[in-house]
Amino acid sequence: MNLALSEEQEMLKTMARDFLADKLPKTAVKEMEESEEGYSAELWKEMAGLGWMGLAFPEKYGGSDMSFLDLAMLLEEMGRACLPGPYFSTVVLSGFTILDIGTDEQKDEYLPKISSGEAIFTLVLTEPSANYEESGIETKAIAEGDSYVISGTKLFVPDANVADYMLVAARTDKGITLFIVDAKSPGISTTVLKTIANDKLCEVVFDKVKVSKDNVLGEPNQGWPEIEKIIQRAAVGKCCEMTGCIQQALDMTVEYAKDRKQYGHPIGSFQVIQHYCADMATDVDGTRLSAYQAAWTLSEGLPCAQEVAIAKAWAGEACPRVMALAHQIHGAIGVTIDHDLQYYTRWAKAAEVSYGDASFHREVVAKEMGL
Amino acid sequence: MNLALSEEQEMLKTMARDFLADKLPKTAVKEMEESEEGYSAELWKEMAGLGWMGLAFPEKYGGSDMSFLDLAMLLEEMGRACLPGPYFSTVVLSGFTILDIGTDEQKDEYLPKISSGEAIFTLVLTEPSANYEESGIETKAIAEGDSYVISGTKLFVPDANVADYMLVAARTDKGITLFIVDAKSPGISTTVLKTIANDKLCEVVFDKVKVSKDNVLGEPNQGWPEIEKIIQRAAVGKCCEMTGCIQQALDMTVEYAKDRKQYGHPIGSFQVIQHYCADMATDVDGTRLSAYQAAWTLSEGLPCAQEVAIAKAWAGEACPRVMALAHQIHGAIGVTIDHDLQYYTRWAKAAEVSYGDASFHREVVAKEMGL
Amino acid sequence: MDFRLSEEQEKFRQEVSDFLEGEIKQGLWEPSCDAWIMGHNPEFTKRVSRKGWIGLTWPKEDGGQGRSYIDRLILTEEMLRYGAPAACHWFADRQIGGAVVHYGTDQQKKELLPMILKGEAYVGLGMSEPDAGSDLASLKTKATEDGDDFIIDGQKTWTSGGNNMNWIYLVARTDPDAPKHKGISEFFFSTDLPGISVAPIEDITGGVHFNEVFFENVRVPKTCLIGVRNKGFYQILNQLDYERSGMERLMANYPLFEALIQYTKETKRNGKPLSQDPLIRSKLAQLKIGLEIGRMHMYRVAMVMDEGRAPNWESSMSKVYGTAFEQRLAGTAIEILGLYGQLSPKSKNVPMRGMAYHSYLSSKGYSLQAGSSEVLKNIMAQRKLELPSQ
Amino acid sequence: MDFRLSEEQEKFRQEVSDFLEGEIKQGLWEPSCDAWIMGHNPEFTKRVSRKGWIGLTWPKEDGGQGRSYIDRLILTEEMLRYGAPAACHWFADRQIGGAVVHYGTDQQKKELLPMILKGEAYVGLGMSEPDAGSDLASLKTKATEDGDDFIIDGQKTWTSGGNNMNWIYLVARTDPDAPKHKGISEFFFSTDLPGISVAPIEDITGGVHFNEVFFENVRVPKTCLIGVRNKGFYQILNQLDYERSGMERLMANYPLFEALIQYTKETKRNGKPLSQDPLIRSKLAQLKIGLEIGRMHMYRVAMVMDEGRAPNWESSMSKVYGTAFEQRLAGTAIEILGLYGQLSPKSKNVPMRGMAYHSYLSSKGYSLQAGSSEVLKNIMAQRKLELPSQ
Repeated sequence: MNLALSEEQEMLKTMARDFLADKLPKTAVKEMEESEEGYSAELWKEMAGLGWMGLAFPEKYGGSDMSFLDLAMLLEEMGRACLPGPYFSTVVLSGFTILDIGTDEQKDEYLPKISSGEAIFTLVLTEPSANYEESGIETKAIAEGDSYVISGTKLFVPDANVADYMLVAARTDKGITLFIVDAKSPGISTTVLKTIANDKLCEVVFDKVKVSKDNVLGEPNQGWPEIEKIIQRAAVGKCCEMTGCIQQALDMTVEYAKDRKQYGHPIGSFQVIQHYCADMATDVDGTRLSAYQAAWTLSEGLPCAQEVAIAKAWAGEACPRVMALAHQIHGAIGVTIDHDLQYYTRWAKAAEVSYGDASFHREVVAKEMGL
Repeated sequence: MNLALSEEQEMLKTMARDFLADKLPKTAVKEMEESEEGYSAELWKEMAGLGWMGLAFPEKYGGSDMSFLDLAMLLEEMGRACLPGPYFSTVVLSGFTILDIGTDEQKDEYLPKISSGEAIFTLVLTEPSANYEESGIETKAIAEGDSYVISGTKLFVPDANVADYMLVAARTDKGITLFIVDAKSPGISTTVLKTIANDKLCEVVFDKVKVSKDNVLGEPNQGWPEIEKIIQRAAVGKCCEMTGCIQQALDMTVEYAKDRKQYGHPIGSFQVIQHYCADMATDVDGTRLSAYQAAWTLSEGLPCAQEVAIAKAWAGEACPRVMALAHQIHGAIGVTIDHDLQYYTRWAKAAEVSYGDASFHREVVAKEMGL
Repeated sequence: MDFRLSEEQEKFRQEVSDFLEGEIKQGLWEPSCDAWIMGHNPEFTKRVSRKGWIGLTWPKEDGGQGRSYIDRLILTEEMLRYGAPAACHWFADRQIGGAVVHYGTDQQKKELLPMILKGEAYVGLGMSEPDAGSDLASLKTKATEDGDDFIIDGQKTWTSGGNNMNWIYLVARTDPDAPKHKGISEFFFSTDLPGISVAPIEDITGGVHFNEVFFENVRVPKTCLIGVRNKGFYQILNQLDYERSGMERLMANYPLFEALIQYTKETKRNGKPLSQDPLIRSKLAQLKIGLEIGRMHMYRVAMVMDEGRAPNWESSMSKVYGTAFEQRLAGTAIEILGLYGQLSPKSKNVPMRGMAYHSYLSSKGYSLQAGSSEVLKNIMAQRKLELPSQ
Repeated sequence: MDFRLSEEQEKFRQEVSDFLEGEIKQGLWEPSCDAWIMGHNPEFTKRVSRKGWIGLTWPKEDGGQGRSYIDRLILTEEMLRYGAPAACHWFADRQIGGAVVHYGTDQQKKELLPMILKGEAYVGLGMSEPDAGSDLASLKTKATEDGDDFIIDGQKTWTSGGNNMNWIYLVARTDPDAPKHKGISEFFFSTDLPGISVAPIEDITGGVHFNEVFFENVRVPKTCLIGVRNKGFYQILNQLDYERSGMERLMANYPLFEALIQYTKETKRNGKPLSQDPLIRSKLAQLKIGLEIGRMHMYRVAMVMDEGRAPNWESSMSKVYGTAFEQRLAGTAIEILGLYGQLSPKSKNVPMRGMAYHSYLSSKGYSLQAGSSEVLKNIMAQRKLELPSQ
């Protein structure tokens, strides 16, 4: 057992932190949030140039052959920086899925595009039912000759507004099937929702969208177990981001408590503020430890259902606790839009409800316990 | 709207507090707890002499014609003093029930015995199913001529070891029926359980116990709605006792925090301890306000389901919070058996689970909300 | 003891509720969370004024209705229950009018109270400064005597209502040499004076009710001083009890609570209404319990005020309790809404007009403004429980 | 990074677990909560000693096994998981042996360590005094030099294990004139000396593991002083990190956790096992999550120790976390048991051998002994986060 990062991971983390601190002041985050696209094409290119898109993919697909655990370190720093944009959708939701269950042709075609930063992908999963259950999928894909025709309404789809390709989950005759769909296909219309994180979650309507049978990803009708793996991977990814997010909130809060004086003393010298900070630190460390454990277990290819559920359930409860105390210590300045703290507050709330909230994952844990 | 006690209530409360402070040092509580009977016959007589048993019963039954709300004040003081014994069983559980639904003959026979302190009563309701639902009652009463024959096992029956009479809930042909049973009837055997509050909860086994049909209390088969009222009244009564219990825990804690010095200061001057105390006070006041509201509503004969459920659900959660902080502030001395605090800790836990815990009463509130 | 409202009080509640329902039915406004502080609607305020519902508790000789604080709480409760846009008169009515009634000269009463009663004084609260938040007494804004005037210089921040104000209530230092609690005075004057500038502060929801207000050589006549010179800090302590005492500390988001219950009844998951889910039932019941306990705290405060006492620790207790409740309410609402909980009021598909989103973000500030929960717990510990300060 | 135990570690865990299961199967003892502190079983301790499981982390030259702190944590975890009666060797093994290894003279090592390794030293911890709890440095028990001896006078309280001890670890003031942190020394000696008397303190569960210990003119040879005279306080700080670091802070009631899960599976309400009740599932899952997070904290502490660092804030964090978890576990257990939750271990009808009852009461003390949660949070704030003290 060993909790230390490898030298490579340390380097990756430091580099990512420095890069993002440099390129992504909160003014830039704000710009991206307010832009129609929700990301900066320029930064996207630079990230691709650093090898971030292909980090965990094999070299033959333009990647660097590192592991999901290595990628987790990067995600933590992205959370710390509140990086907006389609990285998570492209790499975590889509790239890994194609690598996992794509045909050789599909991998050859799509993974290099991801590694190079050429194409943006996303996962088109949830619907107005807004859950992560198989029964929640009503969008239909009906076989017609060499094609399928997809119709239905998807909701809370991240980054669909800028995606080049979509991995779409739809109900086929005997189950759920995943499709790789060109986002420019006729019949797809996208509306960007307005969200607490100012990320670009979309409503995507499929009106008789034709997709070739070659574009089935994985086995037809066997998609749901694969989707469960995608959700697991996404949940772990979010936990890593959440770790970075609340670590940064803690760091900012401690700094503030050292500087801010009231009644002639730094507020960080008041016992109640000290205890708030200690509670925050305990929550942050618990979140990190469990996120790392889940990421490591998944990365090793071991069964990880329980580890993932524990991490996301914990993070889902720890984040709001940490953010509440961060605000309580920051006082009024922290609830203004010009203060950096609010980026984290808003972002954390979105992460909490995504890919299973605490309640969802507690039920997974209960099942794993044999209850 | 008016939260003030009447002059009479103030007097009653003060008198009760002084009396119990005088007669019931914790050494006496300890003695009673450790005795087989669980109460002091001498103190019982004195309480009867003060008119406490008949307080809320009509004069013609030897009572003082005061209200349930007046009685609530007394219960609060009993909670504050951790009074052991069958007062609650006799008066709150049984006396009021007889007054409510007894025949004139039954009232004439039994209520004066209660008012005078001559007889101890109890309610024999729960069974190994350990719930407060109609379905939880499996004990049967089978009609045979002029009698019923009761068989079954009852559990968590308070004070059955010393009761002269028992109000027994049993399943009859078409529902639940209440009976007044002489505790000395053949076929009744009682085992005292050992409990956290050291109160005398018992297992009571009925083996073909014969009871005259004249001893049916209320309408045959129509007992369950009456039992629901008994549970409501008991829940309110407990809330009043719990108010006294945690008020006393708070008072003791504040005193301790003023006296106890560490690092050269009274610990009550440390901000964290101050906040703990403020949180306790908020919980105590919420408990009292809701207990009074429920007691008043019930006392006025108004529909009180929601008020009662709110009070007991709240008290059930507030009590453990208050007791946890009381212990945290008292430090090691508070977890010794020779310190007074432990009486309240143990007593509070029993009260929390009795007559519906927080979870039970939340569900009542949910129903009242129309959910 | 009596937990019933009197018949007149029930009638009054009905009257207020009928009025507000009528307003909503006419489509004059839509119920919303935080409307007491965000809903600037001069016409609504005029109509409230015409009902005689501003200055409800002031003495009749001052133009008020001489009614009880319980009556006022009933009025407030209904305003909040219906999410009515009462921001134009809120501060003048709740806080400043009372201060004038209490500490004002006859001349001040004659001039200021009618304006407040007519709903024409949109008041900003000029208290906090960048370095004087919880520690209000360390404020630096100066009011320097100059003939018949004071010259005001300095900066205020978190000035509630500052963006819509035409009058400002200001706390400033009138004796720079006195110990910090002893050189402070209160002022109330029109913002129609040269040298005052306002910079709105956008809050985390994107809304504005806080402002920075700058004073540069602002000359105000001495008649604008309220109460006793240099005794302002002690006057304020009293007023703060009132500021903290109100139902808005518990029910600013009441429309969300009602909408949430409705939502769980109407929304199905796996064929069953959410309201049948045991975990959701438990959460909603817990909110209902929390709300009702909070209401009792608030009513107790009003009763204390009707007894003529300043509700010092009682209002601290009810504010700490109420603002924590509001945060739980918002958090629970988002938990129940799940993915929908992240949609903003302006989004397609948003349920409940985005009130959960708004409340989640706005409730972060409730436990800070008008006395942080930490300061209020200190007050409870020291004033109610008499624990020693260090 | 690697969250897997090594093959040897897994093997070791298996070995410990096989041993303990074998013991239980032979009926040598029954798993119980708090057995690490309440289970005095000299025979068990002897058997553990024969396995070489005392002094596991000590250097081989001192008679130990030279194994890692992770190994030791695995051993501890299994002991707690099975509720094994390890109280006879616990303190000697966890705390005192380490201090002797670290600060002892060669002579002390030669005399004391073998006794500990054989499981023959039942050690009482003589630290707190009536006026020196959290503020340990204000202790008053004196050790006055007299020729080759010290004369000890004073009173200790909350002496864990004092009722069964044959040796005592004692902290006493050796320089009454020095500032309070600088005149304290550590001692370790047999209680077989005239002038020592013990008064057991019955705790809230009715059990005894705390004691008052009185010293009246107790003459101990100077060779009993451990480490450097008057530097005891600094030595202790270090040892306390170790005292706080252990799995017993998280898993003292582990047998309750397992039994509770089993109970909900076997107990039916309205025809369905309790484990199917959504509210109960949620509560149990929350406990499981809490436990696993706690385990990671504990393992981190062991890793820090294996790196040779004192786990100062890490052990504070894990103790605060773990003891709060234990209290939640006990509270939840009683919630689930309902009326049955109030039955004592000795009662008819009691489920789970009364472990819920016991744990509820005993866990109140966990967040107080070995550093109150308040003191430990101060440590985290000041040592980890470097917040200023006032």
